[in-house]
Amino acid sequence: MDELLSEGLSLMVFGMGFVIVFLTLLVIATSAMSRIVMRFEPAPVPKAAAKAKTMSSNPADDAQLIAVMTAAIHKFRNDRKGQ
Amino acid sequence: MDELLSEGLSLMVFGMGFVIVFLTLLVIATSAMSRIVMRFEPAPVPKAAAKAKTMSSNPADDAQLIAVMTAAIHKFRNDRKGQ
Amino acid sequence: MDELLSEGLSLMVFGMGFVIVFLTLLVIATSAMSRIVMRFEPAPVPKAAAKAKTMSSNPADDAQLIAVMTAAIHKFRNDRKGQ
Amino acid sequence: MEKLLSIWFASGMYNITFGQFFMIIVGLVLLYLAINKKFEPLLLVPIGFGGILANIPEAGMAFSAVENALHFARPEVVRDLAATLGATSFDPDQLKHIYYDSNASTHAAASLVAQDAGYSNGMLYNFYTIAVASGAAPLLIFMGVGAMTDFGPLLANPRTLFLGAAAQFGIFATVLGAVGLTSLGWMNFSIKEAAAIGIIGGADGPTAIYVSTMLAPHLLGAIAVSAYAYMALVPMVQPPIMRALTTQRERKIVMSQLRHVSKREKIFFPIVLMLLVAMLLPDAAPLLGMFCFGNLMRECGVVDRLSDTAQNALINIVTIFLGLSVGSKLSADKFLDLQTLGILVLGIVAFAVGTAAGVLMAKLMNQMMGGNAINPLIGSAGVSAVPMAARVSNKLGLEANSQNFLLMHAMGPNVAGVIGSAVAAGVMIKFVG
Amino acid sequence: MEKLLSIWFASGMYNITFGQFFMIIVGLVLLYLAINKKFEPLLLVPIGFGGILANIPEAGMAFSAVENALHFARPEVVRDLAATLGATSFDPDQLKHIYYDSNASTHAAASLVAQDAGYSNGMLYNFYTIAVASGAAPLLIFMGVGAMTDFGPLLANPRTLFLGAAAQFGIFATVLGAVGLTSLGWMNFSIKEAAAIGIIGGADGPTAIYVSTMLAPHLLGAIAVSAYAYMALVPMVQPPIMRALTTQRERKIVMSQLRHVSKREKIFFPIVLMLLVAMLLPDAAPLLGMFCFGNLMRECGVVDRLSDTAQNALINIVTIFLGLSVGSKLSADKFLDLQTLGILVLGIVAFAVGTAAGVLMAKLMNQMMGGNAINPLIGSAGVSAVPMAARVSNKLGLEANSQNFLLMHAMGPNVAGVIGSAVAAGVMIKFVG
Amino acid sequence: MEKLLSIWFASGMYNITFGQFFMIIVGLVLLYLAINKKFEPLLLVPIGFGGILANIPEAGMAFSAVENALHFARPEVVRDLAATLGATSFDPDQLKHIYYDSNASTHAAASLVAQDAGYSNGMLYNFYTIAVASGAAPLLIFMGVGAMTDFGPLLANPRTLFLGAAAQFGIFATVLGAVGLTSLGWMNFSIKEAAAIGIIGGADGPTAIYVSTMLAPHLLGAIAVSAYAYMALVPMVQPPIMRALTTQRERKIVMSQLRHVSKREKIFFPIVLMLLVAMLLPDAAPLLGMFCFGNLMRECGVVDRLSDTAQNALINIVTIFLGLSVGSKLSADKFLDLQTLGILVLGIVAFAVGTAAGVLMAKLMNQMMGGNAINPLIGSAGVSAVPMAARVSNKLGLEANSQNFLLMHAMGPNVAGVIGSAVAAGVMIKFVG
Ligand code: NA
Ligand code: NA
Ligand code: NA
Repeated sequence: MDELLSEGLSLMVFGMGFVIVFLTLLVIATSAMSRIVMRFEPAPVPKAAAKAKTMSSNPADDAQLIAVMTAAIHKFRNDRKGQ
Repeated sequence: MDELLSEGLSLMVFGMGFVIVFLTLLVIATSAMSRIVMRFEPAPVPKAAAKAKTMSSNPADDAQLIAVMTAAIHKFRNDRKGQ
Repeated sequence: MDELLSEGLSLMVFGMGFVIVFLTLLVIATSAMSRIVMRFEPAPVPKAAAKAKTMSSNPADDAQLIAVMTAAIHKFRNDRKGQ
Repeated sequence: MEKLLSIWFASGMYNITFGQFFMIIVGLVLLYLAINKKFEPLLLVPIGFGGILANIPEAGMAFSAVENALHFARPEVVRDLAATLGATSFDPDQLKHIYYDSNASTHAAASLVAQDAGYSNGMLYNFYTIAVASGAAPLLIFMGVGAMTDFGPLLANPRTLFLGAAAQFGIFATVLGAVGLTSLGWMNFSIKEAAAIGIIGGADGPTAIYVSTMLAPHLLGAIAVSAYAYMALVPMVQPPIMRALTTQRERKIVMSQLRHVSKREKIFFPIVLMLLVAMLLPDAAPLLGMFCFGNLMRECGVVDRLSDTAQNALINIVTIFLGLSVGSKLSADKFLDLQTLGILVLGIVAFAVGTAAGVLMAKLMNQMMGGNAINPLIGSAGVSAVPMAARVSNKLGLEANSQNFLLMHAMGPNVAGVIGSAVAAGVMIKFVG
Repeated sequence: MEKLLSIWFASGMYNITFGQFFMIIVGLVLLYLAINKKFEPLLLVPIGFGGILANIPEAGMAFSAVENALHFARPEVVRDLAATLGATSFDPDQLKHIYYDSNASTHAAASLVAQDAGYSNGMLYNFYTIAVASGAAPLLIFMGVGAMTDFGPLLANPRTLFLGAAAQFGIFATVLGAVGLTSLGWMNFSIKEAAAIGIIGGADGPTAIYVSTMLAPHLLGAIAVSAYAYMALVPMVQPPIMRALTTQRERKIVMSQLRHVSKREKIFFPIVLMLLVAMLLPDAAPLLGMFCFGNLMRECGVVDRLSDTAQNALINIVTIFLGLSVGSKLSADKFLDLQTLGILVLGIVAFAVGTAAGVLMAKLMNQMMGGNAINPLIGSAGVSAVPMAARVSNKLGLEANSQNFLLMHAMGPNVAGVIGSAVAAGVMIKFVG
Repeated sequence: MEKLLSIWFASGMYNITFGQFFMIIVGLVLLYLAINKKFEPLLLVPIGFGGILANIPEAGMAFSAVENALHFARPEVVRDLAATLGATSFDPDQLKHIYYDSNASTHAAASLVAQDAGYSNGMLYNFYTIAVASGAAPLLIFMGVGAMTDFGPLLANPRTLFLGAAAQFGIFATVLGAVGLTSLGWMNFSIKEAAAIGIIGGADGPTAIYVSTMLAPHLLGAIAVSAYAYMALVPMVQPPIMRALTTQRERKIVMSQLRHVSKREKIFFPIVLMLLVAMLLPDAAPLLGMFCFGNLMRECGVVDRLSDTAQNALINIVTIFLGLSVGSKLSADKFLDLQTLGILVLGIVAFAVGTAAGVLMAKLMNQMMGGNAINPLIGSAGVSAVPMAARVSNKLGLEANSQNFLLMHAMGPNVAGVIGSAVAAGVMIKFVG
């Protein structure tokens, strides 16, 4: 029983310690990587964001588009009726 | 041979009997389930149907929509030409 | 070693020979098949091509369509503003 | 020169047997029916093509490593296999039959011996083992079918379940027919084989495949082919029977519109069905369990992405493997047999009897409900063959009265027929399995 | 008459045990939670339904051929199995336990004996063996999750990885709790079982399933169910703890907007992570390897069709099989146990401790950075439960200050938590596996 | 402290060998080529990542249970394995080689021993066994490729099949090269290995993988990598050869527009091809059978949902597994070898010779048809590398004459090259398999 408890304790200490060490190293590695990447590619690319916007398949946008188109068609029909 | 025939006969009688008994019980169980469900949820929901209609992706509707839109674009182009 | 070389040589001669024979037979079989098929179905079907055109999901076409529609909607809005 | 000869001796042209030639023709005919006549193409295209592949001489695509080893019959390999099989004969054909009859341990041992000798399972054999022999493919297809099935019409009018029950008479009548032919000495079917043949009358592909995998795997090819072929023939087989058994007045009966069925009822139905199966017939649990699971995914509304996958990518993938695997059972030595002819004849009888029983049950119910409630034409839809049989009912209804749309009314017995034949399958597995 | 009786004696109603009845209720409750309460329905619908299927009496869908043979216990089969297992007893229950404890060779031999006697593996057992016992399904799901994960927020602020580390304290505290309960004599968990239970605190389904498959497969059902159930309960479990540990002022902290993260950084991140795993903890390589692979497919931009498939068709297919397989472990004899109760209690403790540890770490980091840089509410997201926990952080932030959108800030620790618990899983497999 | 040391002794950093380090670099280079240079990314991303995973020290993801057991080499396990393998040595390395050389029965027995000792197959090893060693993955990819292939241009001008034949000269010349190098004592390739290397010249990934799985599985990694890498290099390798062998006048030849090809011809073509294979070369039946099946699904028009799945979900899933599996063969002990260098050199020779042979054959055909019918530039497309090689032909045509669109004309030899190399594969499996 005691042995089990000590096994549990050491698993906790070493396990938690390892998790922290690992993620600390990951923080360091990631930060270093980001810094290197940014050095070679300094300016952020606002183009990508812009492009994403125009190609947006955002449902809200689509709904608006459909609404506008429906209205356009409606107007067109009324125009035609009036002719 | 005779034994085979009697096996076949009894399979028929018991099998068909079982199918009927099972589906009869299913009729009873289903009817009871429906009655209970409907008691807790009395009014049918016409909303769902309505919603389904507006979001319809019925090909016939689409064809009509495309036709209307094509006409709309056509008119728009002619308008433009006229300008 | 020598045996290996002769194995390689014979694999080359027979292999390449077989490939040529096989594909020659395929040319003959295919040509015969096409001739038979065309005899039973003489006129080419321009309908299919036409149909394909109208249903085209060609990105270029789509882009044009979107451009036209955007313009149509734009005009519609301006019309409305003017009212 | 030696090499040239060896290529000729190994070629298909040199080795083809009449049986293989004939079965390749059968495969081409299946492709023709599937492509030109639209006979259940989703299954018959893979089955037909699989049948051709299975009969390519010397390729052994449909054979196990052991069968391939016995086909090429190198003496030392044959000797080793004979020892493993505990046989005194060294005749490859005899050894093949001993292998078929031997148990799982011997199979495993013989397979290792054949692999040691450099032979391997054909690809179609692998597909068959993994997809079909394990029972997985028909169950996964049933799950997908469940995810595609709308029980609304059935829930709106649950009494149509009786029609789905009645039409299963075709199954059991065919079993009796098969044992009758055997008693007369015209055929030679065991009770297991008779049961597997009967299930053709269930007009439901995966059920038929599942049952024959369990009861008579050697008949799988013939049973699957006739099940799918006759399902495609439903628009030709059913109408004359339906017209003969109904009056013009009956065919003109317009049924009252179906009530609205709530989402909640649709969610509860597969659970109720599942529990009933659990309580009454555990042998039908795999089939109906997967079916109900698929339907619950469809209706519960919270796992739409799983339901979509079950109805599309997954069922399509499984269909490809199932079709090729079934096709692999169209190898000449297993298909060309008097039994196959018997199966084809009994299969059409099963469909006809089931159709008649469904229509007669519908007439009876109509009488009991006053004579104007149920159009007997929807009875034939109880055989299942979803949704073909329901469309046939609708078409004959329109013929009699151009305003008489029976489609939704026929969908009730149509899906009931799926449940009915799965129950019948469970009973048969229980009694003769 | 005999047949009628035999069908009754084989029916579920006649054979159902109290345990099976109870577990079917459990399955129905899981379905209710999944469908009505939207508790992680993608997993809990298949798990719940699989649980029902596994407990259908006599169907044996969750059992191996050997278990099925021992259930039906034909004397000659029992005798053969006893011989194979090297047992002197002929009691089926005892033989079952000997079978469970025996090694791979004996398993293979016993399985052949059972198949020779005509028994076969249940379908759910097959699914479990192929999908889960092999470890494939959780890894493939992890690949799909990787393909769905955007590491942008984490890369914009890598220090949030510390929050993902801290929240793993819940895992190890629970391990200690489990061995503590055992020391007190209240429970009886081995260190392997304690480790498998602890991983519930990782709040990450596939990781929990992978670890418990490795360390304590007999607890898989209970562990998976409590992992997914508590993940669904995150919006109820976390807020009180978060409120208790933070001041109103802290909750109002508005974090500065995240910097733009370039595509190239996102491509490099999974590679860097993979190499770090390779260098430090090979035991986490399968889990994090597949995760990084999925993420690389997502970000590299040249294999979009593979990434789409990993995120859709493939993950959905695997989810169906994984869910049914986990459900198969809800069979009465394996689930109804005091241990299950202990697992449920310890699981909720794990979530609570992890949440608290994350929040406290965030407070600490905030202090160290001047007191206004990090809103401690994002600490709780470190337990993972993606994206639920991040949403909870966001919701509490908005409560305190209606302009305080924490969602993107919380996504950093949220995905860090996935990495953290996979690392913890690797450590535990290394130390006690 | 002991635990800390144990984690260090088990870490990748402590255990990494130079070979593993080097192969991880190779994996990173493959990822770089795939992502930055767009070298066949669909395959090279999974292969590269799989290669990294396979070389993570101590993780054993690419190893079988037996290899893992021998790696950790606990004395009692080594003793048991030696007994099973019938070896007198207890040296793990020697035992590993005895294991590699032993037959299927011994493999199965050794695997059970290793599992009894608690070792299991690595995940990549499992993927390799199921997807690649069985032959299934390349065949399924070939089915998908068939479903993506339009034989219209080939049917419009069937003589382009000759170009697809001629370009296969690269395959056989390379075989001769490989045995020549061996005769000179510079390399050491068996005839099987030479044949597997030659197939790189087929410029067709799944064919190369299928053949090398059959003839030289230990070379699979190197062969697959060079096949895909050189396919990606086609735009660099081919143009100089094409320019050197053609005159400016020849490159300017404008070919007459292709005739319309009817749907029916397209349906018949895969059937005709299949029957020809069946009659002449059964050994090519698996490859070309699946290819024709895929193409028939595409063209027949009645199974579009199966064709869509074969072209998308299924081929993508299989590609992921195939790529990772091939990557698993990039483990240091199998890849780092003089042979690999030889393969890389011979592979590029194969492409170059095939290109030249195709162009020369096109020149010959052009002469025979009057000198103005065939632009020799389309000959190089006969190596396959679909559709890259056809695009190269088109590009060089446009260079010579800006109105000379050769793309559709080059698609004929391009798909003919696929058939040609599958036939060549069949011949080699027949003769040396
Ligand atoms: Na039916
Ligand atoms: Na976590
Ligand atoms: Na080629």
